[in-house]
Amino acid sequence: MQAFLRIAGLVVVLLLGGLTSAFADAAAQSKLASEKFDDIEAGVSALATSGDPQASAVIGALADGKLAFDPASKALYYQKGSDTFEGASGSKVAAPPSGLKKVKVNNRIRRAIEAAQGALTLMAPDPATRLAAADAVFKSHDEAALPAIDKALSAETDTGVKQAMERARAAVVFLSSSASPADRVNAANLIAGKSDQDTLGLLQSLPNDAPQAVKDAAATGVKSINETLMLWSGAQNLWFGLSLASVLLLAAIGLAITFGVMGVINMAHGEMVMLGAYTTFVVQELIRSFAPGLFDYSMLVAIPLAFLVAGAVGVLIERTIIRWLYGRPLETLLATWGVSLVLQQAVRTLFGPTNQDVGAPAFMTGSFALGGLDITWNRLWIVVFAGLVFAALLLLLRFTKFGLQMRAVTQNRRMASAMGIRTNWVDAFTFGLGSGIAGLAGVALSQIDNVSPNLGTGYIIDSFLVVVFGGVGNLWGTLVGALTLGIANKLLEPFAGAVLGKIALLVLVILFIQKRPRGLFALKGRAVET
Amino acid sequence: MNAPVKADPAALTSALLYLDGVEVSFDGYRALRGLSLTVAPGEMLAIIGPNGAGKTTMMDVITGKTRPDKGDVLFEGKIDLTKRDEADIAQLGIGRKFQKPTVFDSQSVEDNILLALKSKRGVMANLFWAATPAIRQKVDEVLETIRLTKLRTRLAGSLSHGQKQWLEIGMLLAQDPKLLLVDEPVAGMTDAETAQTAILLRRIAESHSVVVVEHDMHFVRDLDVRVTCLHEGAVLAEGTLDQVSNNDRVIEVYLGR
Amino acid sequence: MITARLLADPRGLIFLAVLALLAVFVPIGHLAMAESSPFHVPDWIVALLGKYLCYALLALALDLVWGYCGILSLGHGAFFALGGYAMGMYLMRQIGPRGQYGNPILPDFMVFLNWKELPLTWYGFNFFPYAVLMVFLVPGLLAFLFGWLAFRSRVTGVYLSIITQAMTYALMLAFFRNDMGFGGNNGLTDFKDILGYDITAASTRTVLLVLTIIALALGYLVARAIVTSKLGKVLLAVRDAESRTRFLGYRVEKYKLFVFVVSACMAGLAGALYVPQVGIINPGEFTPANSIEVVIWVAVGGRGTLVGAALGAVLVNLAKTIFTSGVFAPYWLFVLGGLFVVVTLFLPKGVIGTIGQWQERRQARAAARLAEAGSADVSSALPR
Amino acid sequence: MLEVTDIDLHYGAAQALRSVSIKAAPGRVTCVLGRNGVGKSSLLRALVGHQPISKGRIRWNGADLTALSASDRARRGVGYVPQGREIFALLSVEENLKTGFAPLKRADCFIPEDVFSLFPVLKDMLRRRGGDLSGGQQQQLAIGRALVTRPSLLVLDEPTEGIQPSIIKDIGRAIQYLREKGNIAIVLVEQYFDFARELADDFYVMDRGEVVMSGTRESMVEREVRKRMSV
Amino acid sequence: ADETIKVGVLHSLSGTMAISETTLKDVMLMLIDEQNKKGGVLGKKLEAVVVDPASNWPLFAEKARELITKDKCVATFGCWTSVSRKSVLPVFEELNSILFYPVQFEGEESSKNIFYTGAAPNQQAIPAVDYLMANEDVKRWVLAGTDYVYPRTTNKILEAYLKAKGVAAEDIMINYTPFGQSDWQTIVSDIKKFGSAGKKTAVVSTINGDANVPFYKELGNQGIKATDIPVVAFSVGEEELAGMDKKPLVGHLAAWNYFMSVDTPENKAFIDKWHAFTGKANRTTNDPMEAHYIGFNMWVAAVTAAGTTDSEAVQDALLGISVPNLSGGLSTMMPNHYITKPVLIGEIQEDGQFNIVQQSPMVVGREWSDYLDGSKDLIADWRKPLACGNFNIKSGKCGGKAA
Ligand SMILES: Nc1ncnc2c1ncn2[C@@H]1O[C@H](COP(=O)(O)OP(=O)(O)OP(=O)(O)O)[C@@H](O)[C@H]1O
Ligand SMILES: Nc1ncnc2c1ncn2[C@@H]1O[C@H](COP(=O)(O)OP(=O)(O)OP(=O)(O)O)[C@@H](O)[C@H]1O
Ligand SMILES: NC(N)=O
Ligand SMILES: [Mg+2]
Ligand SMILES: [Mg+2]
Repeated sequence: MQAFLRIAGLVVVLLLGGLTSAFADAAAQSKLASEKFDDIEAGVSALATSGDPQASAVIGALADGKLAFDPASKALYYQKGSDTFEGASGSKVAAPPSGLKKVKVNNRIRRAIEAAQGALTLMAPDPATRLAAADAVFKSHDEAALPAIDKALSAETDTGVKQAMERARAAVVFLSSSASPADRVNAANLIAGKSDQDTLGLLQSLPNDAPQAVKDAAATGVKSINETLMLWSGAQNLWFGLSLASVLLLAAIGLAITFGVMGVINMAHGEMVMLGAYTTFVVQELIRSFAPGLFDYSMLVAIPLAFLVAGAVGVLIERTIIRWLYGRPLETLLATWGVSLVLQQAVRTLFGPTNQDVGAPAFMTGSFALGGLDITWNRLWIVVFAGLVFAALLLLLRFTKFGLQMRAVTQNRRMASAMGIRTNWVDAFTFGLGSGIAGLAGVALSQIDNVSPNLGTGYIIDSFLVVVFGGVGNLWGTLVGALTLGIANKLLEPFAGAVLGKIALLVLVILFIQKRPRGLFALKGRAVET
Repeated sequence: MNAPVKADPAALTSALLYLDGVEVSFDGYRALRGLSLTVAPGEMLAIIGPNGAGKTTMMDVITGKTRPDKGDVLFEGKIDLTKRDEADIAQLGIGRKFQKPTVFDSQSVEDNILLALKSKRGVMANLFWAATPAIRQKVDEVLETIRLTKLRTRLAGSLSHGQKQWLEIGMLLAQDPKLLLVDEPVAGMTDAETAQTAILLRRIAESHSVVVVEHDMHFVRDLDVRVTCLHEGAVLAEGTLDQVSNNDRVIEVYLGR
Repeated sequence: MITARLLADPRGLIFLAVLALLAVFVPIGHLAMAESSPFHVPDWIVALLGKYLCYALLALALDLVWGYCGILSLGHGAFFALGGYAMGMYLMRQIGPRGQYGNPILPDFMVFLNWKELPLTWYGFNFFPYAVLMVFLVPGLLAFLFGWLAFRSRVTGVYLSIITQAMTYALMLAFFRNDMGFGGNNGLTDFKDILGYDITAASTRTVLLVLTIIALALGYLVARAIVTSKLGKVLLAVRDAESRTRFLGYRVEKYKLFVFVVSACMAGLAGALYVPQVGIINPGEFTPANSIEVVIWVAVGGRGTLVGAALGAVLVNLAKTIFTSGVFAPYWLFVLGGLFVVVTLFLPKGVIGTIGQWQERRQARAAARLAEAGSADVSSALPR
Repeated sequence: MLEVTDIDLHYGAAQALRSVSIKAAPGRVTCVLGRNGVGKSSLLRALVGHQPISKGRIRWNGADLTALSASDRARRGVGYVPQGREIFALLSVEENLKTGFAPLKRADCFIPEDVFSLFPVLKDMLRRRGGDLSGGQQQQLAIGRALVTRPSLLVLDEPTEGIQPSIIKDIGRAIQYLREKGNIAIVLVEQYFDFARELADDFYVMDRGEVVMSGTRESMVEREVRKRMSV
Repeated sequence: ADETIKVGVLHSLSGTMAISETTLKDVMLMLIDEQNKKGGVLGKKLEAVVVDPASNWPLFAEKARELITKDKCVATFGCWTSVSRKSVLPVFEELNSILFYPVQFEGEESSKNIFYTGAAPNQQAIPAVDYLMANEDVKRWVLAGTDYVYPRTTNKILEAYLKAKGVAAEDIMINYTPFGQSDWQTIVSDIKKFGSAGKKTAVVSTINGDANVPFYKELGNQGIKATDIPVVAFSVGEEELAGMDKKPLVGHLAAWNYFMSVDTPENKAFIDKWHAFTGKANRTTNDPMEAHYIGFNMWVAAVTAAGTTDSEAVQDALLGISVPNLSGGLSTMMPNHYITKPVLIGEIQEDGQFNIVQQSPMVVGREWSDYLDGSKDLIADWRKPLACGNFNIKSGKCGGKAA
């Protein structure tokens, strides 16, 4: 990256032509050597346009928080690896002067840096960098970048990047009071070609004193974008609903086994989820300290481990406690409540009461646009993950010997044993399976929620609601239950607000159960009554 | 498919129970296919038929457990049972013994009888209810009849299968309904008990209407009443036991050779 | 008749006797004994006792529906809280102009949220009789509405449990909202007096405790009267085999509705007594976890034993009080959680239930020994 | 050879079996008779391991079963048709039958044709949930399910209860067929005397938790037995 | 024959609030420990009595009573949520004991027995808004909070303040969420929409503890950067940040009266002691900890000055007591039982520390807000003979009455 910036910086300098002087360089750099944000901000812009060959390196260092200055001489120094370089010359210094002060950055400076880097990297060899630079210019619509962008445009070959640069240029022109109204109208039309929030924001930020024609063009653009966005926002809500549903499904699906299939009112379910999340945390900690390069694979390691850890704890609980309680479902409530208190406190004692930092691997950060939809990667992966877990479980239950034995045992333990089914094993593994799946949910939830001893308590109510709403003992019911509740919640939220929306949802569930007293996917017929 | 046996319209007014063209299906499986039959006041009717013929389903329809898709179910000529719920129907005077004995496991044998005993069914009436000598005597009588006097304080859940059967019968007696629906009363009983049960039912039939379902032909013979054979959800044959049991189709689908 | 049934139950008599002793000796100990006396009952004990006994009444209410009718309500905390809010609203109105802002009508939280007039829901709560009426009416009405819907539609088992939970959860969210006009998250606090008596005075505190004891005793008697009547047998029948009960002609939904409403009123009363003694009511009382805890108390004491429910409430809360102080404080959840597990495994019928079981077993063994000794004929234990 | 020696069985404090001893040999049908509540089902529950015994021994082919769990007994060839059917209500008929695969080797994991020829109705209803079947159909399923495990000791508790006459006859024939195979011991509890008499090689009559009469078919005196079975 | 002076520590060690309060218990133990090393107070050692009110409000009241009457604690340090404070307030007043309350809150209260060492709205919220207006040129405001009293009140005050500053109603968006909200997709996307209207937008967050992590995660993932829409929070400190992935949060702000990154010798010493006491070199410090530090030192000074631990005397002695705070100044206990504090604005850095971008001079905590109709005429002054928590300056009467 640093190398890039350097090269890009040089290129810019060459292109801009030698209208720079050593004097200007020194002035720009020394402005940065200040504790005042105003000075620093001015320094950044000055440096970016100064043509100083060191501009890119210095600004890059500032962005990374690696820039310092000597208060006495006002000279800049930056660090690269373990070496220190002089800002003005770019040469390595053996012993930097003592008393160096860090050049501070705040949001304003950061914006200035982004704009400067945008301009400085418009000619970078990597198209992705150029695209990012074009977007940065689009956002900053800094007039100073205009010459750079014009140069870059003339050299650009990649059509995608070219388009972005044209838009960036249009953004600058659109807001530039010095451009001709006709140019600005054209610019407005060009910008409005893409319907997204940023464009909308840009069009709306036109100052009131702009020429009427420009205002009109902007208004037309705003109108058409708004119409498109309206349509997309409906779809966006559906996506939010789907994504919430996937979280609910993950949280509930383990419970669909321990509670839905086995009939254990498993109040410790949430703690199994929590264990999964803590497993993720521990895996990440280990990877961070022993193999930081593999951080992006931490999830892949955490998934099987969380399943095993939560599953093993589940087996342990089943063998020591639950197995004495079959046929006494209500007492499982008491015992598992006790277990949940113990597990919470154990984790609190072991890891402390505060949240733990679970990081997101690169493939789960950020978002991408799908048409007008803004889809975040972590949510997308969670939706996929939930789907996979559901499918795997369904196949396991439907098509394996274990699945059949598991259902037989939970329906009639005594008779199952008389058929030669090892009910002890089946019970332990079933509970372990449900718990393990809860652990998997924990891995996913660690990406969107607190990893704290209380993690589980936040999901237990929703999980039961989903399982029961869908119809106890029916995996499809759990799926449809999660989908219904998730989507309904997200469709209600924009109208009623988060709080009233949730209340309304609960009331709807209560009323719905009146219509279907055994859930959405109620089993009917004699078979149920026996 | 069997053509539904069309009931005599005159039977409608005189019949205690009147079923006409009753259809029930479960997820596409047609358990009753146009079943029609009548039970006159004071009549006892025995119903036989292959496993799965729809006998229990028929009782479910009469007692309000299952709603028919089609057809009339009338009680005392005018009351449409398909519009009533279980408690209503029971209060009208239709009592039932279930095929699989279902009793109140955590209550004593005598409390089971007491709960069944004919009395007011309202909440307040039961809150301020007190046992009278007449009531106690009635409970004793029933217990004696079903020979569970010695086990009266035992929890019903700890009874053997056969004992539960008897308790169910006792509850039906205590309920003293106008119409008794008895599903397989002698399953799990010894031959001697079977014979006694037949006598008991005949005595009850002197003052009540009874519908009995059974597979035990000796027992049905002992009852000595009109027999209806159901098959695939409709009436296959009707008449005396001899007539029915000599019917070729009945032999083929039910009695075997 | 009812008294006869009551007298036949030694456990209940012991319970009532203990309550009577408390009602006599705690006031004496608190008010009449010098602080140096070993018989002095300090105020924090009185406060604790009052709280425990309110919980006991709540547990009793739950046991009535759960233990005897199989309705596992995971929302009984809601009835308790509603009763508490009704009382809290009365107490708020009693503050009058002594509030922080000196507004004679509006409670403080309304003033600082810029409310201009008293919402309709608050009308009448300055009259004690009206408040008392509401203590029963509001939980009762909610229970009636909810039960009428649910029981009529034959919502049973976990489905019912979960919608009761949804009910209390929804109420919690609603009461958290400041817009509801019940003080939001902070709830109702800073009470001054009740019926003109200073709420923090030792004598008031004592009277409230005695009233709680009386309420608990009455609650017990009512519950006991219900469960020992024939109605009680019907309830058990409903618990064990609901549909079979219907086929006997009982309108199950009416029976359920009856006990559910009675129980909700009892819970409301418990809440109403709780608030002046504890000094605060806030939406936290509606949290589902609170309601689940009530279930736990009942299970610990012994489901379906009434006395056990009350005992369980006291035991669990006593344990909480003890273990949340001193050296245990950081680990008390281990102790409490472990206790729940141990109780389920080793006292499967709860404390009282297990004692009952021991007694029965001892009696049975004695009877068996007697029969063995008397004759070879064991017809008492075996069928004819 | 099944040898039950001197077993006691308690439900809580109540004793249901007192020093009961029976034997059942392969190739023979051993019938247990008795009135309601005398302990027949309790005896069978003790055999299959559903109810612990408080005294005595249960041996099967020389091995001691007493301490084994029900599933281990099933794995040693004990097949059970309980009173009250005990169908897995929510499993389909086919799945109910397949639960019988548990103790089998992989190669044996199929449903023997016998089951369907004996109970043709099961074949028609493979997809229906067990719990939806009529009482008699369930009884048939319960017997079929036990046969799937290829038992060497088949324990039947009133298998004809609720079954239509023609199929009772078939069940009788089936039991005879199994007996004739020679390697299966059959223990049968039956109230229906004619049925029992036709099938039984050996019989035991119980009363009040005890065996009060026993013998072979030849030595069985109908009048005596009937007397024991009436009130 | 008291060997020790007992001090109550009333912080939840379990339940939902343990996450925040446990640290405060630890810091109290450290402070008491340290004081004992210095010889205690009035020649006696201090003894901490720790109880766990378990995030259960009635239990707070029960435990408070227990601490005061059973354990005879002469002062108590405790509570986090306002409701817990409301729950114990009557107990402290009835038994005339002393509570130090260390958390930022909505104000609108001044009790004879409570000393508020956390920030009042004017010591946190309003300066934060001022900063954003001045430095980020913010024109549009999202007030997002958890639906309870503190955010509601703070937002009411802010709304009035913003309107007074000429912000139009349509440029203010107010949003409330339930406790523990974990799905922020819709709200964050709404904020994004609201913020793309062409005017610089900022979010003022009064979102409560637990809900913050998912909130910031969603912000990061939906790509809302501090340079686009900065979020300034009043409940997110170093401790909360420790449990988050900081990368996407860089540049978002918080307003407190203390940051761990404050560069003063006092703070360095405090942090070193904290690390030594906990045995963990990565434990963070935060604002409520500083509040306890200040409160505890005030109490020690007051007891020393009064020469007794008697509650009434200590209450009097506390008024006007000044002790050094950790950001290089003196904090004074004012007559209204609130203290003077500097207001610090910090930007989140990748290491989980705050880059302090602004530090104000000392601000006096204002108990009754100037921006609420009911309270603008009230003041609290516990100096005798006035000794009133709600004195109406218009009517000249104590008791809040307007007329
Ligand atoms: N809920 C259901 N779903 C599917 N099929 C059902 C259901 N209920 C009953 N059936 C079918 O309906 C038919 C009639 O059953 P029913 O119990 O009435 O028979 P039955 O005459 O009482 O038989 P049995 O003599 O064996 O008791 C049977 O084939 C049964 O499998
Ligand atoms: N679970 C139980 N708990 C307590 N007692 C029981 C239990 N099961 C059976 N009994 C009692 O044990 C005795 C024997 O019962 P068992 O079921 O073995 O009788 P059975 O001979 O099979 O009778 P049936 O012919 O009625 O099936 C009976 O007195 C019965 O009441
Ligand atoms: N005081 C608060 N943050 O509740
Ligand atoms: Mg039938
Ligand atoms: Mg039996």
